[in-house]
Amino acid sequence: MSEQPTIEFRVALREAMDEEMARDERVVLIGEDVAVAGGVFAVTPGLHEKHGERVIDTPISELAIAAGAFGAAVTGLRPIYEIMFADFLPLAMDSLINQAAKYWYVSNEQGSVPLVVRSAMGAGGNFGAMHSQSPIPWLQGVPGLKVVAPATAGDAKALLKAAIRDDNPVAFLEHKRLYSVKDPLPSTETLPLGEAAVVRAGGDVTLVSISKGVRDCLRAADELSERGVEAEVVDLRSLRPLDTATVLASVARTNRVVAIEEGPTVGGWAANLLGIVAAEGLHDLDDAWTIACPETPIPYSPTLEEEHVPSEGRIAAEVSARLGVAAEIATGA
Amino acid sequence: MSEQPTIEFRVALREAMDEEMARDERVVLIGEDVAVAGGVFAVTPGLHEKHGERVIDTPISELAIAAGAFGAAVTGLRPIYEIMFADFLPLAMDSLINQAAKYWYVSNEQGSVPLVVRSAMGAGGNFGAMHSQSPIPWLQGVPGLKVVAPATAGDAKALLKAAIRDDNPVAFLEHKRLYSVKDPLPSTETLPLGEAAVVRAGGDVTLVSISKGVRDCLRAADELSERGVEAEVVDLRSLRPLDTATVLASVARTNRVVAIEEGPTVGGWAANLLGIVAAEGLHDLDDAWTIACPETPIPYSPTLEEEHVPSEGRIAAEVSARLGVAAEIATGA
Amino acid sequence: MPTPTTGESQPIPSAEEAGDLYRRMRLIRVFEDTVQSLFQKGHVHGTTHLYSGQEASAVGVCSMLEERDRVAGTYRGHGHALALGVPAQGLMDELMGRATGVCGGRAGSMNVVDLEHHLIGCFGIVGGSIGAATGAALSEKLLGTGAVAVAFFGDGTSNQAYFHECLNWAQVETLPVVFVCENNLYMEFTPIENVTAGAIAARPIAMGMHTQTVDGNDVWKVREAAAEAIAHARSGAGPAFLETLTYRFVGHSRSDPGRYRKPGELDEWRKRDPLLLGRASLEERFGIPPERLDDIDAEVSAEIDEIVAKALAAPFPDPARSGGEFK
Amino acid sequence: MPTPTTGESQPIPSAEEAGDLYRRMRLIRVFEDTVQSLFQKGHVHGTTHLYSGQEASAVGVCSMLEERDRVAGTYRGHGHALALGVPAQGLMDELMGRATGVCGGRAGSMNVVDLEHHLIGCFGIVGGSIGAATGAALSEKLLGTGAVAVAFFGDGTSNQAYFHECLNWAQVETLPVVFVCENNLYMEFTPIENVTAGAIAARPIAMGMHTQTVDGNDVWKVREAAAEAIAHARSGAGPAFLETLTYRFVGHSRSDPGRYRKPGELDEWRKRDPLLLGRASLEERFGIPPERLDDIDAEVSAEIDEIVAKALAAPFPDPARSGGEFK
Ligand SMILES: Cc1ncc(C[n+]2csc(CCOP(=O)(O)OP(=O)(O)O)c2C)c(N)n1
Ligand SMILES: Cc1ncc(C[n+]2csc(CCOP(=O)(O)OP(=O)(O)O)c2C)c(N)n1
Ligand SMILES: [Mg+2]
Ligand SMILES: [Mg+2]
Repeated sequence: MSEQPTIEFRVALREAMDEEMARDERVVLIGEDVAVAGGVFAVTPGLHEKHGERVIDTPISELAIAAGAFGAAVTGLRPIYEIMFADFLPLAMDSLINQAAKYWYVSNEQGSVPLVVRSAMGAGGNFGAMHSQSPIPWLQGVPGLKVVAPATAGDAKALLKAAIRDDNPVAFLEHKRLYSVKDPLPSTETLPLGEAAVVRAGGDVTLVSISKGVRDCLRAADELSERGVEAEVVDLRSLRPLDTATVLASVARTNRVVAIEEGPTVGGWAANLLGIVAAEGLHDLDDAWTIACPETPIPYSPTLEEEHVPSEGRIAAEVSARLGVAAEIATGA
Repeated sequence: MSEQPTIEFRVALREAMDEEMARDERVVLIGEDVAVAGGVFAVTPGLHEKHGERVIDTPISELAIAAGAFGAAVTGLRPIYEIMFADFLPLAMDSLINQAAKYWYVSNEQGSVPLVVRSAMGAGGNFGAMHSQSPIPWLQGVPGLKVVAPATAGDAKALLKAAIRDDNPVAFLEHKRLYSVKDPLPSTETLPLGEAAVVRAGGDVTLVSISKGVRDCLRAADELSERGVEAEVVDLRSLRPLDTATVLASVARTNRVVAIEEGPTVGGWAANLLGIVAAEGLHDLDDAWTIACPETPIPYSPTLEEEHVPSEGRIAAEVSARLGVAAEIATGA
Repeated sequence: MPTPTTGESQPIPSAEEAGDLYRRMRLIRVFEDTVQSLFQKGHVHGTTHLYSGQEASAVGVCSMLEERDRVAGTYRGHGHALALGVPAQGLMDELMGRATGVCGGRAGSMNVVDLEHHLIGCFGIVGGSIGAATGAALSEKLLGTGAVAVAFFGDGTSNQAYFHECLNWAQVETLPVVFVCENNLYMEFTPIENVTAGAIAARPIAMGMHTQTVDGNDVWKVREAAAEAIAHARSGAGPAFLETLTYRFVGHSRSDPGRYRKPGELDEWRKRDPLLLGRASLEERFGIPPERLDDIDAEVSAEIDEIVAKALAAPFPDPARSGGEFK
Repeated sequence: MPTPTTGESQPIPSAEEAGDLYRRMRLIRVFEDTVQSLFQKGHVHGTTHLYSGQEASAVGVCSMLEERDRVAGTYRGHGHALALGVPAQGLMDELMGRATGVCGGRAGSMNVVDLEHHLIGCFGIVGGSIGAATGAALSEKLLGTGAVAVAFFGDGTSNQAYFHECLNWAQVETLPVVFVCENNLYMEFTPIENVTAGAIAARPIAMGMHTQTVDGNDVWKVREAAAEAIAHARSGAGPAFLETLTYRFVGHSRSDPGRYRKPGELDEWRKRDPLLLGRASLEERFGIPPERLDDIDAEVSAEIDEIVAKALAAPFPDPARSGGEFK
């Protein structure tokens, strides 16, 4: 691991955009302070200098940005637009949901909508309730939209490139706590959208997550391993399309599945996934549950936020506790 | 049943608003063409004449309506606002999600936000992809918001009254295909938000739905009964808070659960509910699945739309087919 | 079926072109009357928003466009589509939910797309057309096509988010887009002045945008103003705003008692029916005899009759072949 | 801690009141400097948007309000809160995430609410303050309280949906709201003129709204204009728009190299520091000697020191007692 060249997550994103802009003149980048300033998370420095008027600073007009990107996408460009914090996505959602996601189908496939909306999501930075959310629950149930969230810098680069090359809209969600992580370079130019990956093998329980949650699961799996529990970890990578086959195959091996979500259980993707697993693989299931956030907004104070969001410690603790309980039941039966 | 006095769904809604406005001066109604014209679904005729400036026609400004209602709710009014079609909710969602739903928690419970957003949802009227959606997937995962959708005229009245009296925001979703149905008057003034109801008893399988889906399930249950399958039907009434206890109790009796959703499975409430059932009641489950829409936008043409949305016929057919298969497996095991 | 010109059209055209314009307006009127009756008979589904009375606006503007230009219309879009040259057959089939419709029956009245005929789409959500055209203009600018994009929308739309955000952005980016606000005095059932602060045209003016207000029932005046607006946008000087003052002769949508109309208002506007004005001016300015215009009327009616017959015989889409994952 | 007056305040007050205004501006400045250093030390979390340089705007406006009035501020809201009389201790505790914070540590810098002190809330999402105040004004109108609502927001916010939709609605409903646009020349790192078509004030003017633009660094000028705007709104004549021209002395938020500033710009504005202008005018107009002002400075510094000490000793909230279902 230590010998491999690594890349910082934000640089991986930048390279993906830079390379795709170089490869295809139609790719443009639109957003608030993405050009001259290089983005508030320092993801896009240099792109404006290199690609000129194809990197565009906009007014604070999330709806116009989204709709402009949609209109541009159906007329020859391949826009990437940035909604600075995912919490602001609702302001752009009419265009994303009602225009971009529907166009290809409703037009009877006359026109596709090659756009990517990038947005920074997630808690853990003490940004408070309106700058820390995961927008996944708002977006996952929108047919016509793809929803992708990478867990590593390598995946970030390959998946963003795939998203830019995709002919229909992709919501590309970047966890704020990942911008500064470093990981090995990707081994492939792109990764297919909608394919999950088994990122750790193990026979006792399947931990499923996405984005930062995958890293928490991997660390939890190490802890669990010390306690004698071998967890398989599945990185969904994309929540729509949802790769249930990979999850089902893992569950067929482990018979237990835990979905770890940074968000509430009610209305969240984690329980939704478990429901699909139950519908398609109930006979394989000995146990299934979610580890998620309380059903409240996200608090600001460090002591509150830390407890709010699932952590590696909580994952390891809950899994060992529940496996213990489950074992007792199995013995008792 | 035939002797009981009945009420039309839209009249039930009107009476709920009328009575609450009479009861509490702080209740106001805001929306596009709700006052002079009485609403495009003829829900609100007469309210403006009776309650004067407390029933307000607005510009086409969904965000201002939502935010105005929020600001009014935290300063002494109890607004009901109408977003004409639920498909337009994204335009209002920033205020609904980031202001209304968060305020009580984030303000440390200094101020509550007594508002109701009413909106017409649902397919079946050939209104096309942008006027037929269920907004539930966008809203269910928002802590701080309640999401209610009545299945009968009686429930509509009692639940809307409860929503208006609730001290925090409620999204109240009215299925367009229900406005003209007639049902018995409600037996109670209000119904608690977040309590599901077993609306038909049966021991073989639990059908869970909400809004119009409940009526489809009841008719499907009659069909199934003719085929010798007794279905229990649970009307969730509210998707947040989610009354999992009632569902779990039913599943404990029937051991099989089907959740019927007018919307996609991926990211939808139906699979989410099954996931929660699996997490809390796996040992009771012999089978669990969803009946939902294809993963595409909603088509316009009658032949397409009819097949897109779960119907009583499809529910009955799928349940009997799957129980047949399940029975065989059970026998074979 | 006339399509956008090659750009050589002058606001005052040849007699033949003038006849074509009249024919186009007539086509829209008869199409809409027919849709209304087909809706009542249950052949057109859901809801419809008819363009009757506003024909000169779309026909005037679209007749000044070039092949490379693109248009975004609204839920009140049959007129926008037909003015652009979308085939009436494909449009009628679409409204009747047939597989032969321009969107295979998936779109319906409010959401028609016909990329081949310059129509980016009709947008069922108020303001959507403004966003789509703004984005199209971004394409035109960055790809250097020399084309312009046109957004049609109504007076009520001027109070909504898309309007403000997109007009501002288009102006600061000097995008080649023409914003055509069809002011028919009502936002659904509400008089526009009840819900709008100040004059609509004052808003683009406040942004420094090229702005005109014009009699939207006089196709010649619309053409003249459109020519100026389009030239402005095409020149690279930034967007242009064109308010066409017009009136809707029929209900807002399928059911509409029209109680909101001021007494006598409809009658007054009927005297200024764009078709009446069109006929009069064709006779006066181009010496086209009334009989020739009657011929056109008869030809259009026959055309629509044929279209309806074909549409009624067309197959509905097969659900088994619908669906389809995204490419 | 001064709170909103009983409405008898004149724009030009007594010497004592004048001293209080200066003290208030000074308090904001020292508070913000302190927050900056506490942030760097890791005691204030997440991000902060400081008000330094803009003090005269909030202090001027809020000092003309009455007890019954209500205010919505922004993520750059410490100044709005302190100008209104939100206790600096509760605010500091909040920023430091303590249980004793005005929102128990749940809100943080961007989302402070203090209903007791007239603050409906600070809104972390651009435009949110405009919506909240518009709604509050609807309450005031329908409940007949005679109160006005005030929204603070920045120049960049004038290009966003909330701005346009709420201004229009407030004007057609003649709501008693004052829209205070604090024009500090930048939207984050972007010069406002790069992203804004026309003058901001031209927009409310186009809606027929009572509109003023004023030197936002001169607390007296702000008070004078605010008095007029508030009186207009309170009279039932509808909303008023007040643009205060000012400048932010510090970064937009926690990390900001400030490369976007034009050369010499910051220095020029520093010469017009609202505290300097305040001191000068207190000496000139009210004959308050510099020593008295130095005393105020010293008192404020001592007050803040004490506040910081208390805040540092305050407990963090207990997660076990957080959560809680909605009532
Ligand atoms: C965002 C949104 N809000 C509300 C509606 C419902 N609606 C359809 S048309 C219409 C009125 C539009 O008025 P105007 O812009 O004047 O256009 P017109 O219908 O008169 O052509 C409304 C409110 C909608 N389709 N979209
Ligand atoms: C809807 C939304 N978009 C973007 C942001 C990120 N953001 C925070 S402050 C800001 C700039 C606001 O500029 P302005 O209105 O001039 O106010 P100022 O910060 O200068 O006081 C931006 C873009 C946000 N908070 N909300
Ligand atoms: Mg209109
Ligand atoms: Mg600013």
